[in-house]
Amino acid sequence: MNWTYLINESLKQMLDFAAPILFAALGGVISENSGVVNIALEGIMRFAAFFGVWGAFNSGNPWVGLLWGVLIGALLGAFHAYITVKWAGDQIVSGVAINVIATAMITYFLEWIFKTTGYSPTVAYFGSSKYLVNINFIENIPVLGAFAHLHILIWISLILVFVLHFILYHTVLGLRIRSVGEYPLAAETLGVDVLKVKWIAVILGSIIAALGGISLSLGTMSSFTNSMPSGKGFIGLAAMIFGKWTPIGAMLASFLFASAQVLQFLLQAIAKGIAAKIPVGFYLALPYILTIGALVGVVGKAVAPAADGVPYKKEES
Amino acid sequence: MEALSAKNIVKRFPNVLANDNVSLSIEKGEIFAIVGENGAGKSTLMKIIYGLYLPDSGEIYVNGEKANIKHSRDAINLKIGMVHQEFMLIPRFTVTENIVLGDEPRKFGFVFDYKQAVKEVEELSNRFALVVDPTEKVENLPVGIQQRVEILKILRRGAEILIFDEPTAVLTPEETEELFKTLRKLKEANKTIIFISHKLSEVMEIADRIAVMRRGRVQGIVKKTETNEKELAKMMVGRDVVLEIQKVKTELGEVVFKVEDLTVKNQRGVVALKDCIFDVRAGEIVAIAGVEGNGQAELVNAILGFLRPVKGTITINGNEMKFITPYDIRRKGLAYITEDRKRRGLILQYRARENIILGNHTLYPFSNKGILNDNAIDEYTTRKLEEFDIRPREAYMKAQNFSGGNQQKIILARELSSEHKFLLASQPTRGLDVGATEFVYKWLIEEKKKGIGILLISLELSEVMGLADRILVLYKGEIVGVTTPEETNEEELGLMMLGLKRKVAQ
Amino acid sequence: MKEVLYRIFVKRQEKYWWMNILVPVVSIFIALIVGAVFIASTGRNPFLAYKYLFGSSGLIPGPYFKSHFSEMLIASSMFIATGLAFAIPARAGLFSIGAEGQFIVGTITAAFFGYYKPLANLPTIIHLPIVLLMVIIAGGLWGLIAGYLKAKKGINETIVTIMLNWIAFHLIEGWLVTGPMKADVATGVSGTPYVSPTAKLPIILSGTRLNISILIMLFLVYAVWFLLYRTVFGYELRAMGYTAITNMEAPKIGGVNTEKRIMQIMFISGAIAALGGSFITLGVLFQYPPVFEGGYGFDGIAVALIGGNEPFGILLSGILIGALRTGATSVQLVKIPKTFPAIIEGLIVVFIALHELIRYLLVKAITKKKEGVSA
Amino acid sequence: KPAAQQPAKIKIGLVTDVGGRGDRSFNDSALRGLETWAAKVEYVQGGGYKALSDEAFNASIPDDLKDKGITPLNVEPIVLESKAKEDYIPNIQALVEQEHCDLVIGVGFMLAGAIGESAKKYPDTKFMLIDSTPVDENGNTVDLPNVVSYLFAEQECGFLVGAIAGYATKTNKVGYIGGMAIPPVLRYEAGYRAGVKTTNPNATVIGQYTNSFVDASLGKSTAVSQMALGADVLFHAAGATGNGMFQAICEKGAPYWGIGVDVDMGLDPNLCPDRTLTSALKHVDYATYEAIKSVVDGTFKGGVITLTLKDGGVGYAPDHVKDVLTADQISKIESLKTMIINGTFTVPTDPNEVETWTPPTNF
Ligand SMILES: Nc1ncnc2c1ncn2[C@@H]1O[C@H](COP(=O)(O)OP(=O)(O)OP(=O)(O)O)[C@@H](O)[C@H]1O
Ligand SMILES: Nc1ncnc2c1ncn2[C@@H]1O[C@H](COP(=O)(O)OP(=O)(O)OP(=O)(O)O)[C@@H](O)[C@H]1O
Ligand SMILES: [Mg+2]
Ligand SMILES: [Mg+2]
Repeated sequence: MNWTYLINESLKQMLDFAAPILFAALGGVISENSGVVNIALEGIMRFAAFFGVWGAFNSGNPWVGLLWGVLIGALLGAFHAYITVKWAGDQIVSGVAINVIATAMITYFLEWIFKTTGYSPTVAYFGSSKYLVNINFIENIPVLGAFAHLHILIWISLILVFVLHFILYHTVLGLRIRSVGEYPLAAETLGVDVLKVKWIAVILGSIIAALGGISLSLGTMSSFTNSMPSGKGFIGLAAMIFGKWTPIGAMLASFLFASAQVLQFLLQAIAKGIAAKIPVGFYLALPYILTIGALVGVVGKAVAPAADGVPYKKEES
Repeated sequence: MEALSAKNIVKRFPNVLANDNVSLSIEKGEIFAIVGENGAGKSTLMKIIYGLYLPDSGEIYVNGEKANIKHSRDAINLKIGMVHQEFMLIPRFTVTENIVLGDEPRKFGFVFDYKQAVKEVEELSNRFALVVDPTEKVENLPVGIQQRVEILKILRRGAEILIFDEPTAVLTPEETEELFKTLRKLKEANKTIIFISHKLSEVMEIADRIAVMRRGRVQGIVKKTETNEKELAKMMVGRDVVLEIQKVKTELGEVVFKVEDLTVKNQRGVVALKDCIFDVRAGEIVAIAGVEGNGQAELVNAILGFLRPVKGTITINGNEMKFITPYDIRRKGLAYITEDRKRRGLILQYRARENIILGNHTLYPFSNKGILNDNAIDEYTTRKLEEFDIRPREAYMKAQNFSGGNQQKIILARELSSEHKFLLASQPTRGLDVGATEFVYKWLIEEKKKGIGILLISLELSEVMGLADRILVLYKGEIVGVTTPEETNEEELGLMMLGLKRKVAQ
Repeated sequence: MKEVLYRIFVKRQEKYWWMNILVPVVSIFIALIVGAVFIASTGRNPFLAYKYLFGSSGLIPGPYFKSHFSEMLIASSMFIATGLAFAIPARAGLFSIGAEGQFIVGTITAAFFGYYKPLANLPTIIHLPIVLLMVIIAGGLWGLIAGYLKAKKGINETIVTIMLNWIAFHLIEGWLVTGPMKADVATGVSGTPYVSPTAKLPIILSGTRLNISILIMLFLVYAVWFLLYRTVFGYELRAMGYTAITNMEAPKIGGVNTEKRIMQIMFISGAIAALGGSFITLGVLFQYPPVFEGGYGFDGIAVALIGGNEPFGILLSGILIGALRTGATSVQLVKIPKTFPAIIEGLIVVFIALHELIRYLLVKAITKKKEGVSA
Repeated sequence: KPAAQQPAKIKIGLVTDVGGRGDRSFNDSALRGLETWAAKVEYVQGGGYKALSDEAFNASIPDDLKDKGITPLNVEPIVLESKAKEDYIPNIQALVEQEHCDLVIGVGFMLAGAIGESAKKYPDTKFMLIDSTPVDENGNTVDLPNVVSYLFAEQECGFLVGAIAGYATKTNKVGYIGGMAIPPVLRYEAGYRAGVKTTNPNATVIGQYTNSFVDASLGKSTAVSQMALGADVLFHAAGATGNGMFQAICEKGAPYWGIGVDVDMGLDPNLCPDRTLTSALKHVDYATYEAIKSVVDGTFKGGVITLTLKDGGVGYAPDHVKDVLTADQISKIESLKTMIINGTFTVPTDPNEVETWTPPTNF
């Protein structure tokens, strides 16, 4: 067996599998650091995954699809912000609303536009050789080789982790985002435009989550499947909490989960003897069990931003 | 020349008329004090001036010009700064981050230049002789220092009009003196200062003019030189107030509370209380004096079971408690009056009736076999509202809509009516007006007469000297002084509190 | 009950308290209008859509009302169950999205004890209660896992419940249903064996599959209301919810055993969700099918939120959503996709979320009417 | 109701399983049988139908069915999709009571219970059930005069593609991806393993289940890890999840081959025609058409019909077989096919039997 190949392929798989989750988690990190819970990640990813494919379908170019996805993400973010920031509405309700709408409306569009409730036609996508980011000379180096032929969105997800870390902890915007997430009234008294900052954070977060949807339908796959994103948004939410609301933490959490997935595939595949007799369900449940295990064992109690999820109403200060 | 004036300000909240046609005019360079009962509308007025609330009607004038203040931003631009009753500090941020937030030094327009910020804060604190460690996290600072941060915040924004809403409520005498020095310096720098306090002595010391508010109206404005504490108190409350505490002697009974070699680490794992030994006997008031942040919080949390002692024992009514959990100490006969009404004392969204049974709610007649008895609760609540003169007499009003003083009364009504032999009173009069304070003292003495053992934690030396039978001074988590009001005086206590003097019997 | 009405209507503090009832109603109407606009904008006939949607929803009498009505209540009882399962922890400040997993735990448990031979020949009055009891225990314990980790280890209940949903799904469909609980191939049945007739929920409307599940839920709605507002347990639960952001200090000092309560709450929540799941087995499919796509758990969140996390609100919203689902069958006959009703559901939640806005507009409209006489 | 306008036509109701329209697998296959062939209509955007051109009609008929004399039957299709299992009975009820359909088709074993219960309730309506025999509310298989069940010998076509895979693999490792371990899928697996064992005894089968018929990305990951472990020919019986397998193969390209299932996936431009070695064909479309035909010309008869290689109900698609297998190997496949048809040997239907099963020799 070709070990280098196996290692690199598995690692690549891990990154590919982690990307959507990571995007979702990062979207959540930004939004919740500003004090706005966004459980609509799942729904936003679904919208973006679909409209991304739609854009690529009409234009034959995944970048157009990506633009559409980002646009829809921004719109949904604005929608969430309008309800939760402008009108200080319940953030959970708003998030659930987006999720429910996403499930129903996208199925509706799928049927309306593509005459199917199954999945869209195949379209030009970032995973195809034409759009891959090729670094051929590292191809056969163990571990490094995994990065030889990744699609652009994986790279974006990785770079974004550090960009967001920088924004949150080294820029004025980041300081203000965290301040309104910790103690909005205090920020208000210092002249920070609390509502504006929240608007920015929520929309930014939604756009990032949207990229997660794109990386699913135009990165990993080349079409929209009605089951998308099949819970990855919620896993992203979990990864965000697991990662203690920090970009780096979210990345580690996503990688842990994705690794467990890949490991599970491999174990299942090479299972011999008694291992082969272990029901598939246990293999498939493994990543989720490991996650809980990690929480209990290593991570422990996570502390959310102090004002996370608390609607900010000026008068009731 | 007039620096700031409010004309016919009206502000109505769902349940109250907080500001009822308020008009004030403040001269440049003066220290203008506002006193008034809890709920009189002082903070509301200040919040309106600072742009946190919008008035229903009325105008604000700054330096003679009509100002329209919709945001704190507008107030800041008009060089108004405010130190709020509840600190506006972000615990997880450093001193520097807290001070520069909203007007941060930048690189390339968007990068937060933290180094530069730290430098500015250092300069600032040197200039005004307000010493702080710019890189320390605020959550690790004692309130005294936290307040300096608050003041630095507004000074950095070049405020000309500085509002202090009950700045001394959380300060020790020394810290208060510090603050006053600062205020005088600012006054010399020709800055205008609005100073709100319930401590008339302070007002008499620092203010030039004093406004008295009552039920949302301005009762009157007087020159300091033309009034005295008694008169002010009467204007505020509308009756004569007994400001000095009259002592009562009682028979001391058996030991109701005892700690032995109590050693406690705080959340950050630092030893905050070392080998404390003391007891409280029935009918006795033991006061713990000390600068805030010297272990009082940890002592309370250990007694309540929020912190597990690393060493030593706590005994309440003879029950030694190894692993105390907050929910069962109550059944051991402890009552607790907290300074932190909003977080620990009350469930703000619950109505008065629900708050007033909290802790006894599992008991007959409020509940029977787990089922609540609403009529019994209503009947009981109405009785207690009367007995403790809680206003308004609204059993169904949410706790958050009562004013500070009445919130405290609800807590008193609940705690003092519950089955207990030992009372833990932690700064029971913090932020209370003279009337309410008098009220609290009256009840503490009642308790003492009833033979309840009381552990009183206080920053108010007058309170300590007035109420206590024994005084323990806490410094850096150690008991550095054991004395009685007769054997000591405020100066000596002050020295001990600052760790400059030790006085431990036996 | 008397004093309750008294509290609601007489002792109210808030001005315009009745908005709390009017606003959701208005929200629903707006949602229906927006839904019509949407369907029209995609070139379909909104009137036909609503005619068929509500005509066959079981809400309004009409052709085949009996069967629609029963289908509606069957669906509703499950939505109400998962709605309550979300609302109870929510009221205590716990954000559990584990109803999905607890639901199928109930479905599989009911299947097992339903077909389990030694029980199969007991009379219904004995067999059915045993099955339901087991369902409650199984679902409760499944919920308790998250409760225990939250209470004792302080681990975020949201992550744990998300993970538990997937674990339940994979263990059930990737192991039990295709393994130890698989029906004998010879019987030609795929999935688990069918439950014994003695385990089925008795039919209460002949000629339909309407069974006692709705009665069970009616009782539960009242029971949960009673628990929340009339017992020490509920008093403590709500207190915990209000103080969740301040780490429940006030209730703890007030003698509330929060750790224990959290575990009790999660147990109850899990048990109710599981009960909903058992209705599928005992009243509709009579087995755990080889492939089962629930979704009830997540819809339950919507139901709970539309119902304002209030038991009786959830009763109404559960019926509403059940009706929409029932109507979904017939709209297809007029070329309206079956997802249309789900879109309406989503829109309703949207406007529920916007209640602040709607309330604001309504209050404005009213105060305009009676020129500033609003005191 | 629009239905009331042309009462003359025979009405055929069809209830999809939760896969629904556009699963590119047997729901679509059944819909082809009903809409494209029997009704000669095309589903249009936004619901409803428009007439189908003759070219399109002829093009839709696969080569191995050309000789079956498939012609339009002038029937009116009414298709109801199901969001969940609980919808099956209400859907059927609507088709019978509201639409008065002459024949109601249940697509997939998931409808076994619903068809069983309904057929009892509506003895005057004819029913067709695909992939399973009807089951009543107590879980007993019932045979009713008004229900015809179509079963398929998936193991037979599974066997043939397995045999092809056995020849095609260079690494002596082949992959199998199952959706969920349900009867038809298990039959596919059994046949496939047996086929591989027959033509290439020292090849190993990497078999995996994804526990999903819908999550394509799951299928992709599975396929990738199988290829990483050295498998070079992959077969799936996992519905939409299988799309992920073709996605993975398309990205890897040569030397990897994929094998389609149910329909000839080598013809589907959305999958990976260039790397589709063959497909295990299961003519749900033909079965559906036959059932409708029997109703139209009044020869409908209740009972169980199992379609096999013999009657062309199952088979394998030629796709790229010629490019990979030698002429000799292909003739061996054909002879295996005839051996099955003649009953010279029987293919196991349970994966666990394969180990003990002795493959045929002399072919
Ligand atoms: N956000 C609010 N919502 C409703 N009522 C409020 C609000 N803020 C203040 N109130 C009410 O307005 C009245 C005035 O409150 P305010 O805080 O101004 O009193 P105060 O003079 O500052 O009292 P204290 O000395 O206790 O600080 C009180 O009855 C209070 O309950
Ligand atoms: N002194 C009492 N008189 C009447 N009822 C009581 C008394 N103490 C407790 N109860 C009731 O008995 C029940 C159990 O008592 P307890 O206070 O221990 O509740 P718990 O142990 O915290 O929770 P649980 O009720 O689930 O045991 C409670 O629901 C409470 O309402
Ligand atoms: Mg105040
Ligand atoms: Mg108990």
